[in-house]
Amino acid sequence: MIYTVAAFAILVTISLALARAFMGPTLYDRILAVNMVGTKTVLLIAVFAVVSERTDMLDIALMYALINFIGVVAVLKLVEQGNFHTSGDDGKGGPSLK
Amino acid sequence: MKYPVKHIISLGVLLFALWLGLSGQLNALMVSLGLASTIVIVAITHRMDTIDNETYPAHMNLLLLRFWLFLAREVIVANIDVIKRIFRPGKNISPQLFELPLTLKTDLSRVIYANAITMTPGTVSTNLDKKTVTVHALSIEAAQDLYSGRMANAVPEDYEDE
Amino acid sequence: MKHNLLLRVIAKYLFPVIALFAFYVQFHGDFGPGGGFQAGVILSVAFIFYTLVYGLETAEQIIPPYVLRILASTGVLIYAGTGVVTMLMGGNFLDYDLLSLNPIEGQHIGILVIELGGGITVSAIMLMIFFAFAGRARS
Amino acid sequence: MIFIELISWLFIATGALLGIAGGIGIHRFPDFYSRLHAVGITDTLCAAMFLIGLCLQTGVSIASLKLLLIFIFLFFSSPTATHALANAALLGGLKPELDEEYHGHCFDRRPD
Repeated sequence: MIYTVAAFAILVTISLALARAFMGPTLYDRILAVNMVGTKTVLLIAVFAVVSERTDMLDIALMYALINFIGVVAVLKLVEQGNFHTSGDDGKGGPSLK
Repeated sequence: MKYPVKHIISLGVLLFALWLGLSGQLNALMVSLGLASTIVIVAITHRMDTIDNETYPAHMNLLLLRFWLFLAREVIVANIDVIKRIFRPGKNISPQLFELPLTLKTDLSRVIYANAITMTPGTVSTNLDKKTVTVHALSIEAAQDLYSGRMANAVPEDYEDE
Repeated sequence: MKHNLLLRVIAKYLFPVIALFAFYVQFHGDFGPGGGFQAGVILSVAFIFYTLVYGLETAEQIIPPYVLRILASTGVLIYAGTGVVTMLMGGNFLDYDLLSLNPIEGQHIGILVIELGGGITVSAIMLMIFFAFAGRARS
Repeated sequence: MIFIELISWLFIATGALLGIAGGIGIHRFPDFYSRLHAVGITDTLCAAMFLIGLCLQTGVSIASLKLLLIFIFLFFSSPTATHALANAALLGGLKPELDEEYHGHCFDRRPD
């Protein structure tokens, strides 16, 4: 019962985030929404694993969290530099607020 | 190359404990495979350290546990504040972007501080370097709270490292 | 992203954990989801994360491309070698039952060794593909 | 026994509400930087509530250990991802909408 509510709430959150991913005025909004969808998916898998009493599903949840995080970092690197090979240490340092 | 043996051992013990926790199988084959994996990973990590010249900050202490309890409370309070702002009609936020001077000594405590700022909703650290951390805050109160240095004082400092 | 202090420290912390998780998936293929291919991908993902944060040059110093080539072929050799060993012992190619006196134990050992070979090859090849892809525009 | 059950239900229900609140938040807030804070809710307290609730359901076992591991991993990675995202946006030249009233003169000196 409570699991149905939990799964439903997660799905509502995912659809809200997906709406933002499609609407998102900037590229960064879309990445943010996709990251949020990933985190919620991890929770959904965890809930499913506990409902179905399959412990091995939790490995998949952990794996999903991992791939989600590294995927976001990879996309950001691509957006920031346009390629994967530069180390980005161009001496510019941080942005200026002025 | 200053690279304390203590770090290698603590990393190895931590990884092996993690293996035992993940696996849950205590027969000889699995335990020895875990030991072998731990040794391989520690070797690779050691190689990374010697090549990119950044030592692995491996030791944690009890201060960190106290900091986590502090952080848990902060996160709950900040969450309630942001949720109130979400459901308050009309103009509900006053965003700020400012630089905060850092007094922390080691990279590890700077990173812990920046992650703690990001973890409490209402403030997000947007840039981090040796001297300052740039913060975007949702409200003037959150910004002032950060300026008071309450959280920076709670971050555990690792004096041993420098 | 090399100027990003936070990512640099976090990558340092996460690398051993992800690598250990990869080894866990590798050796627990017969208890849960996993096996050589998945573990190889996770292990290469750990290196890819490191490469993203520290840059391609540093990563190529840690695992030079010739080591990757050697690892990739070693994996295939382990895989095929097991098959040849079983043939020499008088069975078919990859006839695991002969690897031990007890057929069930033989199956167990056979699968473990085969998966190890597969894992090594997959992670080496994945990393080679990534390095080739990342260094594409460098020339 | 029923007591632990009830507490875990309470945790999961709170987590569900927080998740929906965060989802509404990313539509209510006007610009990218303020949306980061709304996502912060769902990444921290919501995930924590869900995982603690599920931990209480499973009891002390290998499953709860793995849930704890997911929890720890999320708590290392999600602030890092948010920081990387904000940093990339700032470096990429996305200007935040700041409050006119306070910006500039409030933090010139460190208040005591």
